[in-house]
Amino acid sequence: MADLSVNICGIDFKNPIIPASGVFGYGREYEEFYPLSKLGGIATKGTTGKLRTGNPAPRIAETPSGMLNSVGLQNPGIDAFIEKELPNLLHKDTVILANIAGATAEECAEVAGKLNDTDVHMIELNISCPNVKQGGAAFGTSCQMAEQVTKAVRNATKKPLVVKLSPNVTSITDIAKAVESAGADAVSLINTLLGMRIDIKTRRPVLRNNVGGLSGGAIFPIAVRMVWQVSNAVKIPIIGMGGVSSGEDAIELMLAGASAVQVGMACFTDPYAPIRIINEMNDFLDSQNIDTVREIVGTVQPW
Amino acid sequence: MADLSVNICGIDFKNPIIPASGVFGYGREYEEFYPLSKLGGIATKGTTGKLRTGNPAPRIAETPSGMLNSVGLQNPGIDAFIEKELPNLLHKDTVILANIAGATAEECAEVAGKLNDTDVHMIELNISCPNVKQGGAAFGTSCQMAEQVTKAVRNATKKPLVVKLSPNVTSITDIAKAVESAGADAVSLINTLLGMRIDIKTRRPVLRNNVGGLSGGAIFPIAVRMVWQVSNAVKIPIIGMGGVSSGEDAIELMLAGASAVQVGMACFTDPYAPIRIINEMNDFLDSQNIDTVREIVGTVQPW
Amino acid sequence: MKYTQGLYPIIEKKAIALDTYSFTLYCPEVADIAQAGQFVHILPENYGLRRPISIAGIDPENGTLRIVFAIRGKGTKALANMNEGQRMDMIAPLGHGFTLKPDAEHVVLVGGGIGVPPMLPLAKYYGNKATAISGFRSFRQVILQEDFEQFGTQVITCTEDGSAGAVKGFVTAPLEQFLSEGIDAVYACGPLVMLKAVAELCIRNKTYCEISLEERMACGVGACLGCACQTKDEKGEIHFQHVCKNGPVFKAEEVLF
Amino acid sequence: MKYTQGLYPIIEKKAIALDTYSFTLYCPEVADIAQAGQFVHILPENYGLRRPISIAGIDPENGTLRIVFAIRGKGTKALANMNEGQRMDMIAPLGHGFTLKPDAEHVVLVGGGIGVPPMLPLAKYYGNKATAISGFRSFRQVILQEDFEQFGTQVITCTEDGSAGAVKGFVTAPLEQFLSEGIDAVYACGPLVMLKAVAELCIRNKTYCEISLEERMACGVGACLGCACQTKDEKGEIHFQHVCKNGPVFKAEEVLF
Ligand SMILES: Cc1cc2nc3c(=O)[nH]c(=O)nc-3n(C[C@H](O)[C@H](O)[C@H](O)COP(=O)(O)OP(=O)(O)OC[C@H]3O[C@@H](n4cnc5c(N)ncnc54)[C@H](O)[C@@H]3O)c2cc1C
Ligand SMILES: Cc1cc2nc3c(=O)[nH]c(=O)nc-3n(C[C@H](O)[C@H](O)[C@H](O)COP(=O)(O)OP(=O)(O)OC[C@H]3O[C@@H](n4cnc5c(N)ncnc54)[C@H](O)[C@@H]3O)c2cc1C
Ligand SMILES: Cc1cc2nc3c(=O)[nH]c(=O)nc-3n(C[C@H](O)[C@H](O)[C@H](O)COP(=O)(O)O)c2cc1C
Ligand SMILES: Cc1cc2nc3c(=O)[nH]c(=O)nc-3n(C[C@H](O)[C@H](O)[C@H](O)COP(=O)(O)O)c2cc1C
Ligand code: FES
Ligand code: FES
Repeated sequence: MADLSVNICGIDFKNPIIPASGVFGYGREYEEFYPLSKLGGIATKGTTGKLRTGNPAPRIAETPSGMLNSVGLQNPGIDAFIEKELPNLLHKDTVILANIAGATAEECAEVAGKLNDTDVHMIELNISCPNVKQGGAAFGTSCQMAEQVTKAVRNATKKPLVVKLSPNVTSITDIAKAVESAGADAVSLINTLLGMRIDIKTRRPVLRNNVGGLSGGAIFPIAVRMVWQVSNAVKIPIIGMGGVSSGEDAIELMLAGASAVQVGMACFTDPYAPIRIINEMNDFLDSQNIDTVREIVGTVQPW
Repeated sequence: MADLSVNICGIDFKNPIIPASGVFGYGREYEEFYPLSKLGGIATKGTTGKLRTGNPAPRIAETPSGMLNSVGLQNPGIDAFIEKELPNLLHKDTVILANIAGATAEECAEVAGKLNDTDVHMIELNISCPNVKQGGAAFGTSCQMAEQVTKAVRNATKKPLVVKLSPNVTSITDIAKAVESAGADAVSLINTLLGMRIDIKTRRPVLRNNVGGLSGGAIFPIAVRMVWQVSNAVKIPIIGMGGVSSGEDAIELMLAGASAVQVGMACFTDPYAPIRIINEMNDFLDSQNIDTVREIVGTVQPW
Repeated sequence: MKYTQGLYPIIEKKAIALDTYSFTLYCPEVADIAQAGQFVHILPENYGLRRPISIAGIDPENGTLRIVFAIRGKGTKALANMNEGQRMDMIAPLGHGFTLKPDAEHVVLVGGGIGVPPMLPLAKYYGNKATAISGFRSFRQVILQEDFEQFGTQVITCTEDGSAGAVKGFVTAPLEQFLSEGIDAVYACGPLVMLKAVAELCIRNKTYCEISLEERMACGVGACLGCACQTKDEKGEIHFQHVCKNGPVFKAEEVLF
Repeated sequence: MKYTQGLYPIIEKKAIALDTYSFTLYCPEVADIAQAGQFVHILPENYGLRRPISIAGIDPENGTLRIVFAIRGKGTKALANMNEGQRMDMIAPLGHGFTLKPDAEHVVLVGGGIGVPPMLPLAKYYGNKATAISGFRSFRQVILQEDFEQFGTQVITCTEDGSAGAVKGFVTAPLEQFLSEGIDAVYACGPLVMLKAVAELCIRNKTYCEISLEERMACGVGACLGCACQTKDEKGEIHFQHVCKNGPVFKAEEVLF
């Protein structure tokens, strides 16, 4: 049995595997399959200041080794989250990353602030959502906006702040450096890539929202590349994700520089994916006589 | 039998299917499978001013529904191309798109200029390669650089100029508009997305170049989205590509706005892919009682 | 609710119409608890997303479940290519099913096309107290009519082109007849246009009606919010619900078409 | 060169060692023209890239081809799971093979591990004029020794741990022996370290030597430039060649290790 525990920003995780935000709700459904205490942590569905109904359906489309979603930020709002979901979750003996978002930096800061009085372990700030004040471009696509929203949230919370980066950019390292300098304690990446599918018979986009976020195995090589680039650009720890579906994939992202790994779409293919991945990581480390998973982080040897 | 012919920038194609640059060499090998005259056109391997040996091997890695390549711009140089490859190709009764590239705008212009005295039908300018004068960022990642290189090539040639866009950018529509205003007659997209794979046992990147270009079905939804966005942003025609492996995929890209479609990685899976795709397009159009493929271009109805 | 995920052997495969298959799976733990109107979420090999398929038969004695599906795309094609002895990767049972009315004297089961199969477990429950009105495009699509008869359920087969069955045209004509005579409940599954027509008729007639909806799904268990549908409550307030968890069965008056 | 792509039925499947399989395929048009040292490019179902596998047997009379491969990753695993009667999607024959020397009196075939199979067609050609020196890690990996004997070829089996065969250690020791006695040609396939050692020995001894290289491939036919390898000509000038088209067999002195 390899030692799978990791520590990120002072928070202990019993293992590096975390179901990603948006795929796991608040854990209630997957708890019917296995105890949540087996997980390193849980990233909860993105929460905003007020209730949001999300985008109209259809919200799901299949793609080669991947999928698109246009759920949008459907959520009950931060107050309902704190009142109805968090107390239950905090008793599950696993690290809770509260994923938050907003249409303005102020909204993000307000949401983060409301979490100060809770025992949530970390805040994961999703900067892929459109900034209404700046004409709707995503916070995550410009260094200034990324910096601004990170600063605002940084000022609102003392909790470890993980900023979740968008891959839909020319240079993810620039954004990573901007949020690092603005006070992020860690970064997580990658969020989904923007994609589209069209029903060729009806000539309508499959998603009612026309476009949606691409996730799954298809984006894995992009995630590996971006985690590696970012790990060479910043000093803060990285939580990697994007298309991880096996223990080997998780190891690969950790070699590239991730200290922990989130699992998204794979939970749909196999609800037990996070548990299976934890076991497969252990088996791999044992087979290579590696004592602790921490020792492999960032140890890829570039040519 | 539907009418599959299309016309782009005044050039007639007997059908919209074109093997993509870099996967088909100069056609010699695939000619052993079928006559090249069946193809709408051929985009030749990227050619530079002088011979280039490309990157060291391994140059190929597999990914979920896709692959990475780091061939680099291995090619014999424009003079050898014109002398040894082009004369043969121009007798194949198919449209030849000479894909060109260079490390500086001047090199690109010089290569284009040398093609003036040939009967090559179109020039496809690949702006995904690094601009050595501007510190190595790809021409295709900034509007100014894209404009500059397009203008230089525009001034060097009267042939129809297709500019091939990189998807590794925050806003592909901005780049498309920049090259349109700089005189491009058409755009082609998408080139590969930057990705990476690591061998978890050796801890070495699979590619000797560390990173490489992602192509194949995995990127198809990104291609559809980008073609759709660009078709809403520019007036010039679009040649679409990225992960097309069936007639249905080709139709989908054309609905999104492409006037013709290139086929890359699918040629490796199935050397007959371009021929099969032409047949499948025809079958689909027939089944929907559509007389000509031209009539579907850009007819997706967004919600 | 406890979900089960497992690999369940196919013990019978039958082609029952053009591109339409019936599979019987051995899965006692699911057969023990499954209810009419629930569905299973099946993973075709080499695909990333599961396919939701209604439960068309529940046999706790033999520990089997039956599903009936049509080939619509690549995933259902892959499932249709599976054979007896192979195992289907399935999460089940999912969703909440139809409300059974033990005191009902006459209920009508309205199925349209591939919406007919989920009516079968209701026919098993209601037996000769049920009438199954099934609508199909033509004789080529007609399925499962003899299965209803086996449960003693009265069968009314409709085809749009009149190529089979007693009724030429839509399911709504015979349904209106029964509604006017007075019935206790209507259950429906099928294309959206049909469901809308059925719901409107029942609401106008103040007859209890439940319908089963479809939506594209990812998780199938209520976690991803992928399968949203809008519903309205008695006060007319609009809610977002999820077909996989809150449905697939909804009360007719809840659904916002 | 004409390439053939087709679906060829598996007529025999045999497990011949730990995770190592021998498949015989029926493909007369390929068997008719294939040469020792050429390879086939096989598509595992649901994968995007084909896998290059050397030809281990050519039987034009029966119209069959034999391949022998080890499970190394997902693709070879998928191929190993195929069964008799199923069809392999193959492009063949590819590359250019070994140079056959009709006048040779004694040649040595050096195979290392899964590099042994491509030596078999050479053994068939040279019969008792050939000696096959095969190296393996241990007895668990030993394959095909009796196949060489069947062609009358002398067999020298080496294992690193001495758990099988006459020689404990590497193939180089017996090879040096033959080189010093004088032989007409050496053909080799196996791990790069082995090939390098073999090439150096032969060059030093001025013995004609050809080796078969491996590289990751996409097209397999010479179009994508994916499988580059560096070679040097007599003048010492460096060239980029491609394993799939210019190889996989190269002259020892050409290869830049
Ligand atoms: C609750 C429920 C019960 C169902 N019961 C049955 C049944 O008993 N028999 C039957 O034949 N069909 C049933 N369907 C429809 C069935 O799920 C689709 O036909 C099937 O998912 C199509 O998959 P595909 O791979 O063949 O099509 P593709 O078009 O290749 O699928 C692409 C993606 O779209 C999804 N999708 C496509 N059509 C539908 C649809 N109508 N509903 C939901 N998702 C869709 C697929 O699941 C997949 O994720 C049911 C759907 C739902 C939601
Ligand atoms: C000319 C030639 C002849 C060969 N002959 C044989 C043979 O007779 N028997 C045999 O067992 N093996 C042979 N190999 C090696 C065989 O091709 C690989 O073991 C196989 O491709 C691994 O595929 P995989 O899916 O199992 O591994 P994965 O690691 O999952 O494959 C991932 C990708 O890397 C490629 N790859 C991985 N290893 C190699 C390799 N060593 N060489 C080339 N590509 C590789 C795969 O083709 C695939 O594209 C030969 C290779 C070449 C180039
Ligand atoms: C249905 C769905 C909903 C998602 N919702 C959110 C969200 O609310 N906030 C967020 O930061 N990321 C969200 N994501 C992105 C994932 O957390 C993750 O970054 C992405 O899916 C890539 O990982 P994967 O390839 O493993 O799925 C969502 C993804 C999916 C598939
Ligand atoms: C092996 C390989 C080599 C390529 N070389 C070039 C090139 O020289 N010039 C160029 O513009 N694009 C090149 N491309 C990109 C393709 O032309 C195409 O844009 C990309 O592969 C996406 O299409 P696909 O998904 O259908 O492969 C290359 C792609 C591959 C796979
Ligand atoms: S499919 Fe995930 S919530 Fe319904
Ligand atoms: S694999 Fe394409 S050139 Fe060799």
